Amino acid sequence: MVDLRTGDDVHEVHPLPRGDGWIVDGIEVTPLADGRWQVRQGEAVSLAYGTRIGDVVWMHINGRVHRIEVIEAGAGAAQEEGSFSAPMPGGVLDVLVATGDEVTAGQALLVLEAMKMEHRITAPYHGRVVAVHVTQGDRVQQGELLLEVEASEA
Amino acid sequence: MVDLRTGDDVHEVHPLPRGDGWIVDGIEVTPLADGRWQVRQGEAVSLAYGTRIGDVVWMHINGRVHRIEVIEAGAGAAQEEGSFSAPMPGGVLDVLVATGDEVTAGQALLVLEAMKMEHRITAPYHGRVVAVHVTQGDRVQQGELLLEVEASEA
Amino acid sequence: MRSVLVANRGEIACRVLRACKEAGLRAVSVHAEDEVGAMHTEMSDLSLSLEGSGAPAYLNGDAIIAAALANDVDGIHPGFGFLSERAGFAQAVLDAGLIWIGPSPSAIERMGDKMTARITMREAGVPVIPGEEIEIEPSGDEKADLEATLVAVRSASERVGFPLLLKASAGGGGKGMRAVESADGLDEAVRGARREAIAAFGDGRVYLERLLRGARHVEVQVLADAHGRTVHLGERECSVQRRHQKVFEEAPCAVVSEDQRQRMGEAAIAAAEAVDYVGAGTVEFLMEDDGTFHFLEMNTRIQVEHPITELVTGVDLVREQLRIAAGEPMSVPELAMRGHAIEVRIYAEDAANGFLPSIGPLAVFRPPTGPGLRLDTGVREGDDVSPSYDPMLAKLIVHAPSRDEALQRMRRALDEFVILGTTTNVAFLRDLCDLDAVVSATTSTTTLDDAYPNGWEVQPASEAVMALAAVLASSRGITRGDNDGPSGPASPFLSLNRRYP
Amino acid sequence: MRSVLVANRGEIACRVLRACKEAGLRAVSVHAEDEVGAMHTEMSDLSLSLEGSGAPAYLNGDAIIAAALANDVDGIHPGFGFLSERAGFAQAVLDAGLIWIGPSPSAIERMGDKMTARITMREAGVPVIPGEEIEIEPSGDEKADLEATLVAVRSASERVGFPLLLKASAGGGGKGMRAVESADGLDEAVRGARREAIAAFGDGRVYLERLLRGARHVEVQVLADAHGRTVHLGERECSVQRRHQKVFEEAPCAVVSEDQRQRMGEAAIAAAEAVDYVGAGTVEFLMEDDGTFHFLEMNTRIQVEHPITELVTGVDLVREQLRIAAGEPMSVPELAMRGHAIEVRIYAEDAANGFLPSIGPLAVFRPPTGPGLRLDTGVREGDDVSPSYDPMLAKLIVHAPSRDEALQRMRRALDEFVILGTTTNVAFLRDLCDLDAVVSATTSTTTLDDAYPNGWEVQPASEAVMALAAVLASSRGITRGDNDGPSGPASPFLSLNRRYP
Repeated sequence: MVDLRTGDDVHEVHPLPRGDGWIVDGIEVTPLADGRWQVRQGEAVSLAYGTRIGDVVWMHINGRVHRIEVIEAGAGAAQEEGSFSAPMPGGVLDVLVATGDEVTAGQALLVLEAMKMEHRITAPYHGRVVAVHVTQGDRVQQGELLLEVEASEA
Repeated sequence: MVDLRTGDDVHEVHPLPRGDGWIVDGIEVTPLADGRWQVRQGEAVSLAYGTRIGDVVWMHINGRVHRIEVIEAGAGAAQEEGSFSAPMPGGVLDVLVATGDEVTAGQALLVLEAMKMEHRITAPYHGRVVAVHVTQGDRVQQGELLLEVEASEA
Repeated sequence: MRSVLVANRGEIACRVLRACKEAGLRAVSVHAEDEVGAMHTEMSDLSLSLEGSGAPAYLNGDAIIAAALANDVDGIHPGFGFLSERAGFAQAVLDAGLIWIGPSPSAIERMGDKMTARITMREAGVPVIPGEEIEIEPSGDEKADLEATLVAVRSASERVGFPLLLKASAGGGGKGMRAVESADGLDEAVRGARREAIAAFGDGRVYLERLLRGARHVEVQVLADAHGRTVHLGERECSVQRRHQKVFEEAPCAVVSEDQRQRMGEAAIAAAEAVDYVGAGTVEFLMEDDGTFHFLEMNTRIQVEHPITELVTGVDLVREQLRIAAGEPMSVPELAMRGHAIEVRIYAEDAANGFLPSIGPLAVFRPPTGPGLRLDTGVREGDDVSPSYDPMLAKLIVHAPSRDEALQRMRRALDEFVILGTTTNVAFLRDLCDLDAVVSATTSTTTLDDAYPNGWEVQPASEAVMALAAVLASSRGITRGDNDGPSGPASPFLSLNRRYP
Repeated sequence: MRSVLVANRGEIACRVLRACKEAGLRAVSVHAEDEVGAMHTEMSDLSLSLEGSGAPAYLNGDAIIAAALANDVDGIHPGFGFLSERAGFAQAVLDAGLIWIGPSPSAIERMGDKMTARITMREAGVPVIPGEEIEIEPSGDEKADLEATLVAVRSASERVGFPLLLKASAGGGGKGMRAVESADGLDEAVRGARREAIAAFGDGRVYLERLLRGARHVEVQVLADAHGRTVHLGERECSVQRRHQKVFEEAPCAVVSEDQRQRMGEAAIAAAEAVDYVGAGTVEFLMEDDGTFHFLEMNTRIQVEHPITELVTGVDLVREQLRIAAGEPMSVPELAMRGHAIEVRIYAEDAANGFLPSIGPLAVFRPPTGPGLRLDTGVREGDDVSPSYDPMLAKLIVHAPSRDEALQRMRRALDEFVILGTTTNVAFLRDLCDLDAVVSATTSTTTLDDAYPNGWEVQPASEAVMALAAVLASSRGITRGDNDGPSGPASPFLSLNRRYP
């Protein structure tokens, strides 16, 4: 059994070994050479590239890339809603809010600099800043917690 | 210590670990990412692709592919001179000589069929056929011994 | 000229180094300490190490000139970005007795400063966008300069009117540029644009232009040699932009008539001749629905999207740059455009998340092949995408007899392009090919904002995707960095070959 | 026409399937049992399994037609080789109510039988090579037919004179062809040619032609639609051949003048019109030093080297084939050739050992990229080269403004092409680019024999090569077939990632 995350949803899927490959919910998945796969759903056969890197599976199928998170049993809880972490390594150019501030959806909270560009972290909803973990000039790693915003009642 | 064969010569080479890579006869060999290598000989630096597959090392360096055989310590003796083995899988179309025949350099000994083409095995020198291991119609695998020719004194 | 150093990295360095090799020139590359073995170093006969990592290494003009002098280099090609439009660097190259593969420092200076360029063009009779230059002499005190600029911009904005574009005079590539809808956002825009421009170019001066909504970005390629010949090579349309950066470019522009091409070409030649231009350059225009066109800026270097012009004209622009720099006459026949070419820029970025740059290993990188395709790439499978550099990885370019066929070919090519391990904009680019405005050739610089007011979204995962994902997830997978060797990303297929528990 | 089945494999299947997709047609492929997941199946919307392995699977016309009928296919494209020049198959396709994407069965028959073609051309006023047809009606008894043929050939050879070329009437691609220097070798040549021709085509009839040493192989591309329009698209020179198979092709031919092109083009159109030709075809000529040209044969299908014509003319030949088959007029403008194109064929073969086909894993397969390059490939990294199929893996094609620049580009591209795990002819092709005859454009069909009388030799390994070899040899390496998974070749990098003992 494997748990997979797409967007906000978590899917539980059960691959069963069958012949040279697996069956998942009636879909046959068969390995070919060198990272390629055949996926058969009824009459429709697709050829795909696929690989797993860390906690993410990557695949290219029917002309599209998909990137899906794997949730390992026993792994820590997923990131809390309202926590903002650095989407990539970079420098903190500006912190635009302080703990306790009320913020509105779309309001800029923080400016990061990475790859020679400025990136603005904005609030996705109305709320209140409950913690700020960085200050101007800090270097941050990808995934590092920047600040936390608590949603206000709608 | 490694023995390498190029053409008819066997070279003994001694790679020594040094830093991130190796030194071989004063030439520095450093691994880069994903099967790529840096080779430095004095001021000249080359970037290469290289891999080993079975008993052959393959590399692409300075615009050329090289394919060099590795002779493992304890491996069986190299193929005897005068033994002709199938260069590729195929069918024996015709055997043109019999044991005891005298042959001259360039004389056709055997016709193989592979990849829809005929391939002629010819004698590289004057000599006498001492053994024939296949007959017309046989399927042969790559490397399978076909026949043996003893060189006559020049 | 026998030996050329390419003072750049990534795909444009590869492009230029290959041209040098083809021309029989010794091709010399440079690399920062974090780019040993990068693709562009592989394209060169000799690669020289620069001190430091990231962009600063490639911006150290003195070190690059010293390296050139120490290694029998005759000429320096700057590519685009980095030092390509720094007149001071061009002058230093010339002062060192080397050949500068580009226009004169004075041409770079007069065109590089967008305010000066506006004024020069206005005086040469080339129409410019209604707007106003903000002439504040830098005092060295950023706080004072910012204040003075704010005051002047507020006043000028009343004459120019909203919406307007605030642009850094030293800017380019979307850096230091802000669209301002109303007086409310003006101050913050000035602060951001200045900060970005000072960081990127060391020069925070700005000017205002009326924001021409719904206009097309149409640019004309020019080539001029030292023998007095200046030609234009037709136009490119590059209206489709995200964050003021081009992502989808085509040649010719579907709505430019032969007559219009002639007039824009003449304006472009006039622009080049106004600054005694020698080399390859691009004169950018904004074109309104009625065909009126306004000078936007001139880029005094080879441009990212130069391949589409090469495909429709049959001219090798970089090879011509080398000829021109060597003092030879250019070998360009009379303009005859054939077919239609489209370029898309492959970025390591998350199109579904505000086009935020992404990083990671290029665990699988399998470009499409076949007829009518060109790939200019600076990376290959196994490389790492680092946050230290621009996120543009490669350019995919198609050529076909007609615009419809070029679009069909681009769709096919993007469907085939496999990149795993790093998020890229390939799926976004594929969707662009089906966008109404793109299909009907009615693109403008606001096409993307209009098409995706709430941002672009990834297609949801199908049942087949989830099934394959489940199988892949069950494999052991790779944890990056757990190899005992010094090499980069592990083979993506490691896990597959060991798939059975 | 909405759905096309491509009755082929390898690079030409990929080429045609891509054209179908670009044209908005449902692209259907077929695959033998040993080619599940082969590259061409990946290019298609649907891949149908054929019984059996190897070439016989792709030669089973009845099975292919049945599969087409069962899967809503409207048209069949045969590619080249396999069933492409079998009039009986074309007729069966038409009889099944399907569209045959090629010329009429009668045109195939009249041109496919080389003897009939010679006679037809002679009657249409197209000059043919001095020679003689050997008209022995097959009796069904091979021994008797062989004897009768031997007698007739011996007699005809006295009139034609030595050296001569013995050719299978049903032959093609060098199969069933023998150059005969003197009467001594005649009988063995007849036996070999008949055997090969019977095996490959089921028809052992042969004819004789004077061997024109030092002549160029120059061929003209024609296109004809069902609306009565027949055009030629200029010539290709394909003189550089090994074992009677082309390896290096270019367009245009460097010594063909505009006037000569006109005359050969008209002869080619006359040839096509003599058999009421509809579709894409090639009329091959031998051209002597003084410009005299003789009809060699007409290939009634798309040809391996069609890309070089596409690049210099801007016409998409396969797309035109689809248009013509659908009954539309072709969309080909007046002939205007631009620049110079060269194609080399990448074979899995050992050029240093009599061009013997080789097999193995494509452990590393990294084609060059950049401007002016086109790769038509039927394989990708990780595939296995099997002995069951033709050893041509891919075609590398360059386009540049001039012949010199095209050669420079080809050298650069071949230098960059990395294929490890299977011996290929890439280094041989690279050497060809430096051959005097190639550089000076004085190639003929005997160029390779003249250049390499004792065969081509691999460059010796340098000290740097031996050093790297030693390090690679110390790594654990991969023993093929020792994976526990069902997948093909192991990643070449497995050994590298585990390099440290």
